[in-house]
Amino acid sequence: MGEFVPARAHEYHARVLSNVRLSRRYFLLRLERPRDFIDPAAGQFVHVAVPTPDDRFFLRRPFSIHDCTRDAIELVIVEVGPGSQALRRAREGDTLHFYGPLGHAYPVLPEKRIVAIGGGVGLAPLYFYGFRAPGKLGEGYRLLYGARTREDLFLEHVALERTGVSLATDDGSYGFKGNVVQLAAAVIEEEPADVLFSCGPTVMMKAVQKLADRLAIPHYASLENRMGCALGACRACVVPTKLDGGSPYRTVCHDGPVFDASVLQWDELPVP
Amino acid sequence: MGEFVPARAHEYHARVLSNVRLSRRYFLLRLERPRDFIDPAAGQFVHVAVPTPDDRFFLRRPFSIHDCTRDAIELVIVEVGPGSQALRRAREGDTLHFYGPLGHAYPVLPEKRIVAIGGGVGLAPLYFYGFRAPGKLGEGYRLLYGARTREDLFLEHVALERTGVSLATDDGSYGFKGNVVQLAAAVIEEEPADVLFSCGPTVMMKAVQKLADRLAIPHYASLENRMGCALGACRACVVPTKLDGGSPYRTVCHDGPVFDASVLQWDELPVP
Amino acid sequence: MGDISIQIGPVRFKNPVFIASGICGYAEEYSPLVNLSRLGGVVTKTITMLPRAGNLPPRIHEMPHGMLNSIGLENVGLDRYVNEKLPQLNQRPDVGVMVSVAAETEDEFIKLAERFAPMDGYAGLELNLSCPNVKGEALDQGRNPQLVEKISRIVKERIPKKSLWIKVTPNITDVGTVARAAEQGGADAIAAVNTLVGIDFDLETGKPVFARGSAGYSGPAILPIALQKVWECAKAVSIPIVGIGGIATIDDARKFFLAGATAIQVGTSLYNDPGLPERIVDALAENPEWMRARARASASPAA
Amino acid sequence: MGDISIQIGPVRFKNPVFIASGICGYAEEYSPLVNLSRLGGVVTKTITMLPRAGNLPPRIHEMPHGMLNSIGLENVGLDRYVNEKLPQLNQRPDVGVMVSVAAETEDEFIKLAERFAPMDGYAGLELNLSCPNVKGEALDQGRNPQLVEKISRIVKERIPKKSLWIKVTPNITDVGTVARAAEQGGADAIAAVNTLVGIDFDLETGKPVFARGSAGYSGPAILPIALQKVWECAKAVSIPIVGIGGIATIDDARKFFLAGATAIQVGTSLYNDPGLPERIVDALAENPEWMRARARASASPAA
Ligand SMILES: Cc1cc2nc3c(=O)[nH]c(=O)nc-3n(C[C@H](O)[C@H](O)[C@H](O)COP(=O)(O)OP(=O)(O)OC[C@H]3O[C@@H](n4cnc5c(N)ncnc54)[C@H](O)[C@@H]3O)c2cc1C
Ligand SMILES: Cc1cc2nc3c(=O)[nH]c(=O)nc-3n(C[C@H](O)[C@H](O)[C@H](O)COP(=O)(O)OP(=O)(O)OC[C@H]3O[C@@H](n4cnc5c(N)ncnc54)[C@H](O)[C@@H]3O)c2cc1C
Ligand SMILES: Cc1cc2nc3c(=O)[nH]c(=O)nc-3n(C[C@H](O)[C@H](O)[C@H](O)COP(=O)(O)O)c2cc1C
Ligand SMILES: Cc1cc2nc3c(=O)[nH]c(=O)nc-3n(C[C@H](O)[C@H](O)[C@H](O)COP(=O)(O)O)c2cc1C
Ligand code: FES
Ligand code: FES
Repeated sequence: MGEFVPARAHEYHARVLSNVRLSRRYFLLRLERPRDFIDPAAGQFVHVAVPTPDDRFFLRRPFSIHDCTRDAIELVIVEVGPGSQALRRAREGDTLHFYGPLGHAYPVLPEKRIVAIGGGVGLAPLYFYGFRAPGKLGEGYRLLYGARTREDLFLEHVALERTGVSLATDDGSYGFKGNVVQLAAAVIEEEPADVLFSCGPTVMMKAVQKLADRLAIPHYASLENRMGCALGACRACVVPTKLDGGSPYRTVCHDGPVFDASVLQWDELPVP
Repeated sequence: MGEFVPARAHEYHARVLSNVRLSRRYFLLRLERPRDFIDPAAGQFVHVAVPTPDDRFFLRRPFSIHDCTRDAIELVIVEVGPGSQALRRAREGDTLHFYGPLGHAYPVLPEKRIVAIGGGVGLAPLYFYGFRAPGKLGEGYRLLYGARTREDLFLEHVALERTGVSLATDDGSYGFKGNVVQLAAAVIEEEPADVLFSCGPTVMMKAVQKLADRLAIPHYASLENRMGCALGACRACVVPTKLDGGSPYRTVCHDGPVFDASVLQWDELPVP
Repeated sequence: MGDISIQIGPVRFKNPVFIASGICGYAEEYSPLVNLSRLGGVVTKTITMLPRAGNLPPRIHEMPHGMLNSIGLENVGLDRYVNEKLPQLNQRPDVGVMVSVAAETEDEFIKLAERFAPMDGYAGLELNLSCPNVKGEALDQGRNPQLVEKISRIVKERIPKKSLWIKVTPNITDVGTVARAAEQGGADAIAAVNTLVGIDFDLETGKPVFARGSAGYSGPAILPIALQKVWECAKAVSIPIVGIGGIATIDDARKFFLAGATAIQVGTSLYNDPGLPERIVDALAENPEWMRARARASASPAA
Repeated sequence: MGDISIQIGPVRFKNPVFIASGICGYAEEYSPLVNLSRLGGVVTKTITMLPRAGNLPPRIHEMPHGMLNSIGLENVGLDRYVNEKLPQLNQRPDVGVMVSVAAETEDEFIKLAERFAPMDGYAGLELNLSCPNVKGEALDQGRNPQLVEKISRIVKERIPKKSLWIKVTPNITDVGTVARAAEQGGADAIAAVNTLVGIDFDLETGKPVFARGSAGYSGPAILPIALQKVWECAKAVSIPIVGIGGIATIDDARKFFLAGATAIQVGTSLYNDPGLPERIVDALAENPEWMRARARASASPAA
């Protein structure tokens, strides 16, 4: 562990600009960007307080920044439990509390050929990296996105049908038929890659790590875990690594969420 | 205590027909009347489950039946805390759970001249008694209703401006200037009463009891208390009485809420 | 709908779902809302030798995550219970009745047990050695393993054909020791747990909300604590455990079986959701294998 | 804004609002969100002689009314704390620091105390004799009055000019006895309470959600239980009490003062609402009379 540097995050109370359904389980939450919200890097997240009219206890919920313009911060959220459901109920004009941007982002690698592999809601930071973030790379950045079926390819509101983007569905209902890691292998077969990025289900990222091992190239993966503070303080969100320095554990919130995937103990990762 | 007879209540899941604001703090909640909901008597109540999207714990809340037609059960609710606020949020088409009708009602006294004294939301059962309930009496029933100001006279949706109804406001902004018990004394001065009914703040009902003592006539008061079961089972809602039989306590939910007020220990009543 | 009957001591119950003591009074009161004969049984309000008037109101206080109660064991007393309440309840055929009793002395426990010994119309006794709402006695008994063992023994000796459950307090360092003492004394099951001692204050008066100050905390908030106590009991004894505390959903009930319980009781949540116990019965009966796989051998569920 | 400073033992704190141990790590982490110097102080994560890796993930689990944690005292150890974490925190002038420590033996407590004795940059030590998330030792110490008294004494002797707080467990029959033992041993305050032992199960696996099974329950659900323990301590001792448990609103904090506390710590709710401690400070400072009227004499608030 290097010296600890506190996050440059702040607590904000921001207005909901809109909250629209993208598909059966996905919705897009747009928040007014607070004036002093610093430019986030792709892979960073915000820690959002769940609004609760009835005093239920909620820890905050972490969500990747899917897009950040001058005026808005966008989150793409999948409904999985009570927290995301309560956020689904937020309406235009409501105020949400959050702090951020938090965590370590994907590295900015201008000279490299990057293949980014996203599954499900994991597309968010990879989209941000490729299309909007300060580190946006254009040519050298290929984005592969997979889902079970066409329906789950939720991002119909953004133009994914452009150069550098390839889609895969398990059932072949759209794009490549097969899983997105198979697609990646095929794509790299045609044109080599220097680095892999991944964000998605743990099993998918684990397969990406196998691919990276085979190709002997670096792999940066964005992990998830349950969080308390999201500031590196409570040690709730740790994952096991091959590193040492007093403890093999590193925090997803502060040491991650993006890790050099070769240091992770893939077999012991939580599968959230 | 006589032999215990269980309530003839049932649990219902009923649709909200409408939920409209009557004044700043009062609203009118209309529920679809379940087909087998037995005809309630004035003074009986229903025990309503508070809808809670977020798993907050709620005991049910008791509300007097303000009106009951063939198709609808009406409640008039004043917003005082989290339970009534959550009910305020119920919308047309939502389903609410409740059971009832519960408790002992005002006695039906066809031969008697009744003066009924209501304060605040306490008008509900007295309104029901006078205008709709099976025991409706026409001529012999005079209804006096008091509030602090004109604004708080919430029942503008029903015709209170009719024979037999008199209004009082503390500040004289409408009707008689003064409190409703003073109005009652004045009204009875003009035409005697055989029985008093009351429902409202404890201090008001206590003043009515003084009046009843002075006039040496019976007084039936409807009490409130916090409730658990509302069925006489948990002994949560007891009030102290001058009665005995193992215990001086009687339940508001099952022995009441309407009591022969002469048996109550007025000085020890909870002031909810 | 499969067989989910269970055996606790000498008694067979048609299923493992009960209503907890104090929640439904003498049970008859809840008959308009709950089909009592569909349950494993009801545990009636704790009775004492003599009637008790209970504590000064207010007696309940809602918190966002549970409730505090200070009922103080108001009850009609042994005589009226035996002569009036139990016969009334017995008019409904097929309702399993566990009678909850409390007493101040060993002598009183003997008297209570002797009164019930020759009787019919009930399945067993649940000894409330854990009520926090009356002065000293009950809770102190429940914290003293020697006493728990002794009381268990003197009662069990007198009702060998009935089921004897000892209801334990969570307000104790080591519930396992108390459970073991009850087992040693011959109890057929541990009922865990009673309410946690809690208090709340009225910010306007600056005083506790209840006349007696402290009260009993129950409801969803206490679920993980109650599960923990059941888990500790399960490690300490081999007799069945009846899990109680915070059950508000079918899944909550299932968790008690995972913690080692053989049966459960629904308490506070009955007020909000009187249909809950029957829904739990339905859910368990839909998949009897689930329960059977988890039942501790001691409970010998239908083979 | 009036004076709401308080005295606990030899140390004066600018106000009675703290962040609880383990919640904000070594405090620096929370500096982007909380103006630490506006608080009475922070209690840093419990440290031990040697670094600890803590428990296997998962480490936290949300319940509707609170959370379970099984962090397992992961910490950087005494050396790095003293050489790195504390100096870092001390760069912010004016932040009150209470150092939370745990140890397995009396000898270790002596070593810890001797290390801190000559140091500056902290207000005192809080001894964590109550962590439920590590094997045996800490919790067992906190349940043993003789040991609590002895540990209090050997530590206090070595840091006479600093404030010594003993953090007690609620998982005990009689917290008063332990509090009295701490007082006898020379502690300057009782910090009450640590988490309640709880457990939850995963219905899919049928297993406890945590590798170690049981965990520590905290958050709004435990408020009335924590208030009760403070109330019991207040009857048992005359030294100040620092109230902890379930504080999620200003009113919750006020209730601890009504129960007899002199100061409070915000725990779990900081995760949801990092502005809470400062808002409590503001609310108390708006009406210092309120607090002063309720402060127990022992705490000698500003006259
Ligand atoms: C760095 C990071 C970025 C994320 N970005 C996104 C995103 O862009 N869009 C999105 O939809 N989701 C994202 N997640 C996951 C999101 O935080 C969880 O889906 C959400 O917290 C679940 O809350 P819930 O109440 O709806 O579900 P719960 O019922 O609480 O949980 C459902 C599932 O989510 C997991 N979970 C619960 N709490 C958390 C938590 N605090 N952190 C992570 N997982 C949790 C549980 O283990 C469970 O499997 C991200 C998580 C992390 C750590
Ligand atoms: C027989 C009966 C008939 C009633 N009829 C009506 C009616 O027609 N319209 C109406 O608006 N109100 C009526 N009430 C009162 C109503 O039940 C309470 O206002 C309501 O429960 C408050 O809930 P809350 O969560 O909004 O407020 P809380 O914050 O819970 O409490 C606010 C105030 O209400 C009192 N209160 C809380 N819970 C209860 C409870 N279960 N029963 C009684 N008082 C409680 C508290 O002591 C407090 O003073 C009646 C009460 C009874 C007993
Ligand atoms: C209003 C009320 C009255 C109670 N009375 C008794 C009682 O008489 N005897 C008893 O053993 N337990 C009594 N209890 C405790 C419950 O039986 C149960 O053990 C406890 O409430 C925990 O379960 P719950 O969280 O599901 O309510 C009472 C609880 C409540 C809420
Ligand atoms: C994630 C977490 C970590 C904790 N770590 C410690 C610790 O290291 N030392 C300690 O004394 N208490 C620890 N606690 C207990 C808290 O300091 C506090 O006593 C407890 O959570 C009750 O307060 P609350 O309900 O406000 O959270 C921890 C609590 C949590 C939730
Ligand atoms: S969430 Fe607290 S350390 Fe990561
Ligand atoms: S509310 Fe249960 S007895 Fe009245």
